[in-house]
Amino acid sequence: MDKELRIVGFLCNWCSYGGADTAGVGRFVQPTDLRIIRMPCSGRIDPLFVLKTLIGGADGVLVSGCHPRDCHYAEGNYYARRRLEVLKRFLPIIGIDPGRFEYTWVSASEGQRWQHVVTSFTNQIHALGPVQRIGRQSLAKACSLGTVLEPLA
Amino acid sequence: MSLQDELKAQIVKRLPELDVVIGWGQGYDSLHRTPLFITSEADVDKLVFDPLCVHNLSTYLTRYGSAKRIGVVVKGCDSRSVVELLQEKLIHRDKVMVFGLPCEGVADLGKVKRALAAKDLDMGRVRAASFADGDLVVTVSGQEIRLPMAEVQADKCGRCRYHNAVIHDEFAGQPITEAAPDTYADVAAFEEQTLEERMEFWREQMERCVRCYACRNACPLCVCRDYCIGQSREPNWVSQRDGLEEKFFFQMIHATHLAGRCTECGECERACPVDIPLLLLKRKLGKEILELFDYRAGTDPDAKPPLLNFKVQEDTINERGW
Amino acid sequence: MKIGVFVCHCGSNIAGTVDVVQVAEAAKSMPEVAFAKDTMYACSEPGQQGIIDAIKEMGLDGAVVASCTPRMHGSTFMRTVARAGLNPYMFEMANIREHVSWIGKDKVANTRKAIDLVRMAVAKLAQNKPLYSQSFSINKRVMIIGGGVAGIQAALDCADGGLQVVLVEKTTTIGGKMAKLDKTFPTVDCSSCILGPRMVDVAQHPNITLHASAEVDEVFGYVGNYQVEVRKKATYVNWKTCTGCGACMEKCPSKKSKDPFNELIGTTTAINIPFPQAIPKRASIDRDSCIKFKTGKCGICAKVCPTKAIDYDQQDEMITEEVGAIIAATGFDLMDWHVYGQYGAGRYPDVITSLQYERMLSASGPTGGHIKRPSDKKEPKTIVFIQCVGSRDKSVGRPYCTGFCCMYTAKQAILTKDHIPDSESYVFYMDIRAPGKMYDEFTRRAMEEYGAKYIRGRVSMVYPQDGKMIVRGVDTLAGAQVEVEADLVVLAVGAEGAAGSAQLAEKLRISYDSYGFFMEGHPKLKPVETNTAGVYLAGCAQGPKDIPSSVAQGSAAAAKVLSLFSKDQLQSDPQVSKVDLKRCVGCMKCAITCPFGAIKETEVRGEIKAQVIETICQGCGICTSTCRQGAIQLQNFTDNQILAEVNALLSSETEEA
Amino acid sequence: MDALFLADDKLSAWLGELAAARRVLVPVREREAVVFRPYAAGVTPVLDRQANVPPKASVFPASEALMSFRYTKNPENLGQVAVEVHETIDAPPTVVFGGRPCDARGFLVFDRVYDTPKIQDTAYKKRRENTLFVTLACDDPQNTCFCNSIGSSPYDATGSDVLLTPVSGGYLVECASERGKELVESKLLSDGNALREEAKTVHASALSALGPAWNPSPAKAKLIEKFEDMGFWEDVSAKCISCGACTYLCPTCYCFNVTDERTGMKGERIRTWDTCMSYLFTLEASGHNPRPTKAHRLKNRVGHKFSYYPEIHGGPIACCGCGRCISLCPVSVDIREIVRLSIERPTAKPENK
Repeated sequence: MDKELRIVGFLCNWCSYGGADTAGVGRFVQPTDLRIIRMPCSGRIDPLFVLKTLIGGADGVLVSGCHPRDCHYAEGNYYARRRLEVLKRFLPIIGIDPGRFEYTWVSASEGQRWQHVVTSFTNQIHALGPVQRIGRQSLAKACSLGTVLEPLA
Repeated sequence: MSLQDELKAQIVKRLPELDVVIGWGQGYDSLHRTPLFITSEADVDKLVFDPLCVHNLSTYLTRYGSAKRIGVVVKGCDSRSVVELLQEKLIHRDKVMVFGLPCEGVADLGKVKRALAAKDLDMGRVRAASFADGDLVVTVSGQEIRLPMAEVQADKCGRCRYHNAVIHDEFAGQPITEAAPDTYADVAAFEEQTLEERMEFWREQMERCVRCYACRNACPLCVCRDYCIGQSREPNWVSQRDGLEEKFFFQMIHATHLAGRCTECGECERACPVDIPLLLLKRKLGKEILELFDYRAGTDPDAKPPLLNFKVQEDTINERGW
Repeated sequence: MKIGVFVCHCGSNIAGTVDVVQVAEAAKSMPEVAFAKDTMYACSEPGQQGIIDAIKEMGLDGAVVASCTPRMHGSTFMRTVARAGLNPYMFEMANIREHVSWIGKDKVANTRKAIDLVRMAVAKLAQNKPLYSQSFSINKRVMIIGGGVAGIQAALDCADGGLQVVLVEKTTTIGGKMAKLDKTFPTVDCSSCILGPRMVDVAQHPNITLHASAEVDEVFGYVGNYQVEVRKKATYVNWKTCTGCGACMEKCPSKKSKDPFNELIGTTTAINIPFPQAIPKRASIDRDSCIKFKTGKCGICAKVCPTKAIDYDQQDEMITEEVGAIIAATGFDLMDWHVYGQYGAGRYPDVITSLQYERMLSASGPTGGHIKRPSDKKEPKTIVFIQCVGSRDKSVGRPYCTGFCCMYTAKQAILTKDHIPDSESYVFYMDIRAPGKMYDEFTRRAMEEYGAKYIRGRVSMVYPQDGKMIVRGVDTLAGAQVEVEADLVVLAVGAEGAAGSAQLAEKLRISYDSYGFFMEGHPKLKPVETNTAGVYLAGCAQGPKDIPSSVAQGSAAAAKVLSLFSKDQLQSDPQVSKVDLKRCVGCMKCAITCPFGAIKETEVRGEIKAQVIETICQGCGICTSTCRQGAIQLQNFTDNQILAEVNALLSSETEEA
Repeated sequence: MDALFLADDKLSAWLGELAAARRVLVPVREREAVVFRPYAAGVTPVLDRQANVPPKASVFPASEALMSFRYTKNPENLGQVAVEVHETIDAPPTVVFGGRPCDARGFLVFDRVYDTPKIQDTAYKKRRENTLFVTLACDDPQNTCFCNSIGSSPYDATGSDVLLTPVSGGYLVECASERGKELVESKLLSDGNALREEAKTVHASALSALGPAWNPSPAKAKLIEKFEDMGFWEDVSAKCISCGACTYLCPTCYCFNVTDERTGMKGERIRTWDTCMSYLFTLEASGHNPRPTKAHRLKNRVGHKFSYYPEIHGGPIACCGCGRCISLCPVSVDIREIVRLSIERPTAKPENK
């Protein structure tokens, strides 16, 4: 695979984080791009975390929670499903490919499924390439107005 | 009796029950109306209602303590904000008296500005304005210009389903029966661009943002007000830097916080002093929420909003297999 | 803030594919890091002592351990940090084993990833605040769901330990699968002789309340304070007055009712007591076959009942049981073997399951302990046992080994020879799995003493021909096709989680796998715990196991409950939501989305505000992502803590550049 | 000094000349807004109307790094951290072209605060020194303009370095400061003395278009008098939505906030525009807020501009009369009206407590 891209995962502690652990225990080899942030529940995931991460320069964001009906907190993933679905559909208006964000369900026992999810999503992000950033290309324009800061050399 | 006189009579009748009635009055020039706070019968004389009454006055409803009884004059679109506020229990029905109106559409002063600029005229110099035969007639730099309302009407009015206040204690005038379909054609047209073009569009628009937060403060549903997470450090979502990422991210906050609540009144966009087309972001969310949940915010005070609700088996969310 | 970073080698588990020295070196340049070091086994005694020493010597305010998953050793290291005098929440873990070293082969990429994860953990820790638990009292009653041998054992142990026990059984009697067995391996002792007295103990124990014919409808609350809604299903017999005399059964004219206790190989009466040793020994009416229910006429049982216990109008009754802990011991069911078209998919009466065969062997079964093949009631002479029907078979989605079938098949072969000395038994097997005390010896006896013919190979098809069942398979040891003309074919059908286990898991908020087995807290270290505090597992509900293992797990679960209840107060998890009153606008959207009812309205200086009831809050954080003004923050997962992780990760790119 | 003439068709060439050595900011149209952007070939300046956003950011950016800093650790003892600080003032030579005289005059209000014998704001001062203003006299003021009432005029070149006046075929170009001279040394400019009279006519007609001036100076005392009259302030602020459009778009509002923004081991100290219309402006760490309501805050804005500032700085009003706070206010709060009312309306006697 080409150069690593920046992929961030928000995983619920009970199912998907455990699923990723199970994948580790099973030595299910995965691409190395993903960095996982542990959340208590997919219901804790404010869509703004995803937007912040994408706008901040991540090339892909993966959210994974417990399967519907299987939430440790009974209902968290139901709220997450609605919020995240709306978010995914929103992304195109701001010029971000909706394929850069996926949400899925992986249980703590599904190590192999986690391997599959990570591998497919990483491939998907590599196919899309690095994300375009709203802040980046405008630097010259903004700098000339004296509004954007030159980072310390 | 004219609609305006009927409204005045209703306000005079109900004023004794109320601490204040919020309507529109004459602004600083002939093209501008301004929110009017009526506390006496003498104030009622200053009341105006015409297509220049653009403001959604429901934004003031959450700024009074719960002890006050407030009257508010609303057009169809504005009334949906009142419904939404009631639904979210941010105002109480017995504390709010709604003076509902039928509305055929309001002017978009941005369009007026553009139409006059096309004739090398400056809207800032208009000396007189009136309505005649469906035209906005303005006198500017010594010329009388007729602008057909159809050309300078706000976009939201062209796709309005709710010409009449959907909630009211008093209703002046005759209800308007027709309703236009809203196909979200504007969103579709915007999305014909490539993703790169769309982001470049926002890059150009956000460059002008001065972070005055007029978009937020004009919004009737932005009720966090002084405690907006866009400006706090605890939590600290946005830094004080004013790069495009920060400015744009604030709009992400505004948009996502309105998902399933926004009635698309367009005050964010109208209030923007540098004309950033912010409503588009909310329209996109409105479109997706309508498609997903068959839900239009601000139409039913008893509805449970879609993002505070769920179905164990969602009918419309096609969860993606891997 | 002064943070210490400890990067674990985990022997070669991490160090083999991650340059841990480089990770520790990189950590030294991270903000707030005042100390960084690699360590061979962070969780070992010297490893933990090293952390404690560093915290004390360097005056550290918090520690990051980069090692395995926090689900494994998070609590271990929190205790370590606490022993060093810090608040246990001044600790973060970077999972560089399960999420890095074990899943990536590229050492350079792994090391880079490990550094990022450490950077994120450090950034989060810099935002952590000390958190303090609250105490709350517990209700020292326990509910056991499922009255099989595991549930019975758990109930008796808990009750003997002085706890009030509520035992909920779905069917009209406890006993479970074991009650259906004729004999048990490897001792070949009578199943009901050993189980029966324990069932009686349950009935007689002053500390046990038994709800048979009952199911769990809803579960509310949390560890120490659960409220369980139990639905007592109508039996149409008043069990308070029924004496179990059986007069109704004798007179019931509907004698062709389905008999689930006998695995449908016999029939019973519409009003029945499943078997003579049933506990509670009470009659119940099967609505579907009762003439009174079907036609409105009959009512004989009501006439003959000496205690007037029959109540055709009885309704389901809801009761609420308040308990502090729950043991799920719902057992197993046989998988639906009808997916095996090559074995007839249920079309041939003389192809039966091992559990049906077990009922046939039982003296109290429908054949009175005589082996008769279902088609013509003749005694079979040639019997073929097919093992692994729905075990170790990916083609039907059953990759796992049910584990106990090898043993009971051997037992059934032995019993067959006892019952019909001139019979011949053939056993088609894949491997003999007999690890256990006297187990392998037992299977050898079946072959050597009882002459059962073991054929290593799978059966490709079974079909009827001239009153016989032709079993065609392969003998992989001989390398030959084999065909056996059998009178009866017995399938060793694999186990799956009992029907309804998924729904129950959802109510209990525990995980389950795709076969309906409940997930234990940790496959090795928490075999009876679940990830929901106060909910424990026993028996086959957790995975297939034999009787001694089920009994052992029943006792283990009881021990867990007794240990939990040994305290009068529990410490609440301080990872709960907290309201910033200044920011709260009182919209109460948090309360709408809270699944636990943990948020209530309160009035502060005339304004409505949200208030979290800390002992009810479970720490999911749904409220935090619902609240638009960021007023309600889940402690230890606040917006700022998560944003710190995101920012640390995204800025690492620019820093390296 | 001689007046010069710039023909319409030579405008872009002159801008090109100016831009060769400096950053040149010109008003351009983006949708219906006019904002200042760097000049580049092909950019058409919008000169027939006032820009929505004044060129305030040219000297006082909406956000600027005052310094950058970097932490370094003692390798022997990682707990010992040293900080290295670098001043980061970005002050490129700049010409702001095509603003109105009021836009340039706004900085006179700044100067009294940031460049005094006692206080020298180095970042401000350096940028101020490096920035020149070529302004364009108004020929037809807008309804919201009131420069004449605050003691100025549509052609008041105080604060400008070069003043342009539209005349037939082009612009009359007049140097308004010593520093302006370097800008007009162009062969593209011809003798314009003959057009002085025409320019005067333009000026006079613009001034008369503003209508009669009113006198805000009594407000200085009246606003103090009304300090406790919260009923007055609640009344005039009722429609205010507490956004920052008026202050951020005001050429004279100079308030700022300072924050350290840190990423990893480095960061910047940032100065950003702040607005007294925001609740957060005076929110204290204790949670107490001396200006808890919009009435308090609007009182501050008007009071500061028309009373406290003139009191501190010996007379001048902190307002240039551009009218942006009126025209760009989402709800048309009119500062002229508030000042007039403060003068005209009797002050309520404070209630006896």
